[in-house]
Amino acid sequence: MDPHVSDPSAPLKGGPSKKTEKKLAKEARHQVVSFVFMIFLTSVAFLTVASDTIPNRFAIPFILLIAVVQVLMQLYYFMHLNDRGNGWNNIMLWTGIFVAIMTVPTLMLLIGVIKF
Amino acid sequence: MSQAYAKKSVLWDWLTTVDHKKIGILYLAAGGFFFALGGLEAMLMRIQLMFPELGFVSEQTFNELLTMHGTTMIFLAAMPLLFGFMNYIVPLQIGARDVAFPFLNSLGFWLFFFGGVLLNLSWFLGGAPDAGWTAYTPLSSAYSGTGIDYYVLGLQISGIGTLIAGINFLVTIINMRAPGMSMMRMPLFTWSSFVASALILFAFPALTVGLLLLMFERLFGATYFAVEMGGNVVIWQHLFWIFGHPEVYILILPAFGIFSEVLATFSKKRLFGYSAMVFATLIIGFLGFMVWAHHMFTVGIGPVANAIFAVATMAIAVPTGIKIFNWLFTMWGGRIQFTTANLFAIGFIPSFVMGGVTGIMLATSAANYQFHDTYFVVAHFHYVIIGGVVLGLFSGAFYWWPRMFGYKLNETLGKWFFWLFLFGFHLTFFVQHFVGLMGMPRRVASYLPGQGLDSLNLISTVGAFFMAFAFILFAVNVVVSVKNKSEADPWDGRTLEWGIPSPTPEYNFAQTPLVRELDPLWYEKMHGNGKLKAAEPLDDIHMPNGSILPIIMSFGLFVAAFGLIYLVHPVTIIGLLITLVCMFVRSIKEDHGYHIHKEDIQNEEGAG
Amino acid sequence: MKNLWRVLPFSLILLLLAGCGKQNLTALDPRGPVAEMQYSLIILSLLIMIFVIVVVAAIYIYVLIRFREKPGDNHIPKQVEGNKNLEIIWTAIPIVLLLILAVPNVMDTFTLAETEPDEDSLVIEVTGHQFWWEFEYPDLGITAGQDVYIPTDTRIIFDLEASDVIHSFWVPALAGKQDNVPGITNSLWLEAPEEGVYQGKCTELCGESHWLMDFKVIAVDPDTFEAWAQGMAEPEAELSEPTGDVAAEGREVYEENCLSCHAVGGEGGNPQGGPDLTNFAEREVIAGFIEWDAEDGDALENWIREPQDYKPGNNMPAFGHEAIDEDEMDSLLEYLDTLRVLDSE
Amino acid sequence: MAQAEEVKHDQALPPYPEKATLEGKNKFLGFWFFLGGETVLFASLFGTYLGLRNGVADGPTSQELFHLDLVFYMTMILLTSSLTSVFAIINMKKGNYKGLLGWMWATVALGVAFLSFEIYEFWDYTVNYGLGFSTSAFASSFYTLVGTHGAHVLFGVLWISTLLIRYAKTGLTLTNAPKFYTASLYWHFIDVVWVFIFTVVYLMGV
Ligand code: HEA
Ligand code: HEA
Ligand code: HEC
Ligand code: CUA
Ligand SMILES: [Cu+2]
Repeated sequence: MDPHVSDPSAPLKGGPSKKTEKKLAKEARHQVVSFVFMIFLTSVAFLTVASDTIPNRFAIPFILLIAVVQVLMQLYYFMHLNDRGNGWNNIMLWTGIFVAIMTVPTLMLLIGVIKF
Repeated sequence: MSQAYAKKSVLWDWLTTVDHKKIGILYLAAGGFFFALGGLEAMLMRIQLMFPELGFVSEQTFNELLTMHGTTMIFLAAMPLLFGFMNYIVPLQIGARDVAFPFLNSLGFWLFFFGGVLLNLSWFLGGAPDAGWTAYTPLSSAYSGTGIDYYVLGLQISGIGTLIAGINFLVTIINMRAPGMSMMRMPLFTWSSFVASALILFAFPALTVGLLLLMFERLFGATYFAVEMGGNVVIWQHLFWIFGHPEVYILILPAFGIFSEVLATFSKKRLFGYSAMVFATLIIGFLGFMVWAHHMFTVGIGPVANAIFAVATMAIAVPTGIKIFNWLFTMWGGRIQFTTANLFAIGFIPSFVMGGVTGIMLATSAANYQFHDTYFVVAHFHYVIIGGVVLGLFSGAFYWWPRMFGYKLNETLGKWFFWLFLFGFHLTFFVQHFVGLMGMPRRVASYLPGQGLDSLNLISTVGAFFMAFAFILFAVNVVVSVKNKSEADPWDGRTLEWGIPSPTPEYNFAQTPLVRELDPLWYEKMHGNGKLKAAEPLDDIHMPNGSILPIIMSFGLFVAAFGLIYLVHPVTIIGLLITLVCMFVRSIKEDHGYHIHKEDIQNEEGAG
Repeated sequence: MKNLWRVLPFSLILLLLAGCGKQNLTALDPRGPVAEMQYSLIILSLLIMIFVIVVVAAIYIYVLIRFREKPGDNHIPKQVEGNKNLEIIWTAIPIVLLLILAVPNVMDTFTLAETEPDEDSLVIEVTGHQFWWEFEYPDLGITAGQDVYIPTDTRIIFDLEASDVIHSFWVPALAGKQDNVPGITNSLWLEAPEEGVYQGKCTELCGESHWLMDFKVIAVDPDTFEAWAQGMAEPEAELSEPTGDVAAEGREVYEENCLSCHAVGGEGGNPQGGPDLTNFAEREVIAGFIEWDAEDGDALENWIREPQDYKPGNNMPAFGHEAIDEDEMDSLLEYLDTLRVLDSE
Repeated sequence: MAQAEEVKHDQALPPYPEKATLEGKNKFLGFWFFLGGETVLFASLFGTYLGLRNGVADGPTSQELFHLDLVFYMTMILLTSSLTSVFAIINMKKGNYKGLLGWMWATVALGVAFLSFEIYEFWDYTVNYGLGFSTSAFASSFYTLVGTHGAHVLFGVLWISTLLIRYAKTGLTLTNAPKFYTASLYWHFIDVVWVFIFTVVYLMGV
């Protein structure tokens, strides 16, 4: 083994730099907060549906909106999509979402039962 | 560490290789074989259609031939052949030593290969699939034999391979570029491979799901497509075309890339409107996802949907037109050399435009009710596929052959091949436009006399024989030219792949090159000393180890597929276990590769 | 003005294309308003496409002649980057051309989708079977197989369904196709101004004998149509009223072997069966494509004996000599020959 | 361009150990792209389900089947597992390898709990409600969508467990950091899909 090529299977020692440590602490805080918020949103969604008083016409868009918010929190707080250097990830994920947005309504609606 | 130098048998070397160049050649070999097979199937169909009511093959056989022809050509011939070039050339064009995931690269190839073999074994095991390459339900789900099971599993396995290859190219192109090779300095072939790979990434999952559903329906009694159980048969068509339309751009974009390289090289000019070309490629890829229902105008999704998809489809003419005109203006003011590679590129332009404009005619939804499922459609897509993709493949073959195999193909034979092929191609498919409008549906095992279809079909078959004959000339050329040893840069090339010794060293670039402009090699020829500048000092080069696991993993899935087709669960489980255990071994056993030493590189470079 | 630039090339191409293919089959010689609408759209798109091809070809040929490498020429061409104005031009012109095509297309697409019946229109329900067609006239309470009779100059609305796999209903000379999809009803309208027999085909791969799934649209004047419909509802050769001794025997053979699948005059048949044979003797061809001649029953006998030889994979069983002997066959053929509703002899 | 970052062992941990080597970078990027593809895969399944959810034939309807309480518990479990896997990664970046392993094991445990609920649910529907895989198009598409998600959970559980066992003793390295990181990404993605499943399938189905 040449000395100048570091061995990737050697255990990493030491801790994070001060800067990283601060960042991590902040991150953890954000994550806990968003977790609590997600639990809250989920409960709201379930309650919306469980209470029969809210009409579907309103409930369905509402719970869908909640789902979207939750997913964005997962993507950006838990999966760090907004970190620097994630441009390509964003592009590809959003393209996937774009195709998904095309796909779901078509499969749901354009299947010949109702003509548009 | 010393494995690299241990003497390995040639066969073992090829079976275990993770070198992108060898995998590229494997793709070309396998793809070439399947192309001949698909061509043979086409010839049998054309012979059957030569005269009305000819009983050369039975109806059933004809349906199997047409299905296997379409499936083989698209999945097992055209795409793998393009992958062959992409694998070999893209890393070279971006100044990389290898792809991002050499192991997965090999896995992708072997999955494709075993999927293809599985599909073709159906011929001997109860009949090939017979529902068309589109396998519309419920014909495929409830009214066809085991052939469809082979279709489902064969395509599923090879599809996974394709998906893996797609991701691999994407990451390679993003992460492995040499210093200075910014995205906007990438050669167009790399760009178009990049976009095609992105299309693979987003299109193949829809096919995966479609095939999964079809498999569950046929083998495990699911009822998605069983109308009496609340199912719907149109869902399959959407899933197929959400994949299927992007698929045709997956085929054509890399071919566009090849033409961009070839036309620029042999016009001795920089590609005209480089950024417009890149932009157009991206737009085509993007629009490619919004038009799939143009294959379903007659299915009954309603006039609003039809109108929207018609207009969206037509929009694709714009970016494609941009490309066509930029190619023409690349030649404008240039010094055009009529090498065989360039002949194919030049022949492509009018041929593809004819196919493209019939595409726009097809996109006219109200008129599509007349065109749909007739030979007009057959004519359209062979014009774009053969006039685009196949001419691109041959152009690329003549262009890159010296780089890949160290010898030049014979130009005289090549030109004969070109002219015969082009003539045969137009003869075969031009008349089919009329055949279709005159009332001949596609996928018919024969036709009745007295409908005015006889002579045109005969002409078409004659044309096909020209193509077949031309193809044989190509095969001959490959063999007889072997002695035609070529220098490293036979065409006065412009891009990085021509700046390295021939034959291409295992590690591609002794030193990672420094890229200073678009067309880096040309730039160095004009403004430097004609040699690529190095971005790093000469040093040991890290290489990945070969592995036999990919082939075993693919074989495992192949075995599992038989278990599924014949519902022998132990076989399925054994097959899946083989694959899973290999995955396990792969993730447990860390493999850090080996190094090629500086001195060896110096020796080799000195000799080369 | 509009006409001036359109009429000339239009008629040229018309000349070129007319006579392409068999009359009443080809889409290039439309015989009704729907096919005509589609034909003119085809021609419009063709003209645009020819224009595109001509432009490309002009530049192409010029470039190839002017800029080919001449012997001894070694100059390095100027490395041009591109040209913004040119890019704009060849983006804008195609957009305009496409709009010229897209606008009438969208209009026609909606026109073709107007399949709501009104009081003057005739609705026909079409069911595609492997490999034959069933036509039901819900308002008239009659069912026909293989041949669909329509009155001229009437708006006909076809409601398309399928009993097994997807088929597709296409009468090129009258209208473009729509698919017969199991579980879904599609509709299509057409009109036939002229009397005539129009060839129809199935255009969706539907199994082995897909290529033989032909049918005929027979346009007759409204009076004849009336008579035909009457005849179908109350056929002369009703089962109870045999027209001759031999035919009467044949009728018995028929009741025994065939009636369960093939209805005649509203009796018999079943949803998994075969075409209604009430007007069978008036068919030009058997099973959509077999030429025959009512006098000489060979073709028909062969069909009954070995239908799979003609249309592999179809759902009619073979009737060998054990099932129907020579004599029975003769009387059966005789009986089948009486199945007429229009006195077209 | 992408040159492996030199890591001197006596110094601080790299801030992004998962992306510190070229292999790690590649894996990270490739895995994200894979998730982009998975998005389309699940979209296709969702679309199919939505297209077929009224095709109940003679079988039970979603209203007769779904119980919100069960789904609520499952959702909470999976959400929590997302948090544990986030903690695992934080610990990884802090150089607390034990913490990484511990939180990852917690994630696996929650994953197993989720799966158990799901298996119970499927068993309940099949046995007590007569909703077999072939009962109706609704049944087939429901089991396919939710089952595919369940299969992803199962695969995640197996994958993470393998990593945990394989690397139990090695400490954090530049080779295993990307593996743990991608596994956690995968786990979050599973959660994202579940958010839509409970919304679109269950909440919209009762
Ligand atoms: C490489 C493959 C490839 C390519 C590139 C294309 C390109 C196009 N295709 Fe094609 N197509 C297929 C392969 C391909 N197709 C296949 C395999 C099928 C049949 C599948 C099956 O059913 O089995 C099919 C079927 C098919 C249909 C369905 C037909 C039917 O079944 O009824 C339609 C309908 O819209 C269509 C349209 C188009 C269009 C608009 C383009 C456009 O991208 C073309 C754009 C190009 C140009 C237009 C030419 C250059 C442009 C200019 C010079 C600018 C000026 C031009 C104008 C203003 C018009 N195609
Ligand atoms: C990449 C795609 C591709 C390519 C290259 C081709 C190439 C050819 N195709 Fe292809 N074709 C399709 C894709 C392709 N096709 C698809 C997708 C369909 C639709 C299928 C469906 O409906 O489901 C189709 C359908 C199709 C039909 C319509 C069938 C029908 O609807 O009934 C016809 C008919 O003429 C036809 C003919 C040909 C011919 C003559 C060639 C020729 O160009 C072939 C030329 C090549 C050769 C002739 C090879 C020469 C080899 C030998 C002579 C043998 C030597 C043998 C060995 C060494 C082993 N094709
Ligand atoms: C099990 C059902 C079945 C029985 C019994 C049956 N047929 Fe048929 N028959 C069919 C079907 C299905 C077709 C349509 C075949 C096709 O074109 O695909 C058909 C077609 C025909 C045709 C051609 C119809 C046309 O419109 O051109 C004739 C004639 C015919 N049958 C006669 C007979 C006679 C005579 C008998 C009895 C001896 C008989 N069939 C018994 C199912 C049956
Ligand atoms: Cu019915 Cu083809
Ligand atoms: Cu398409």
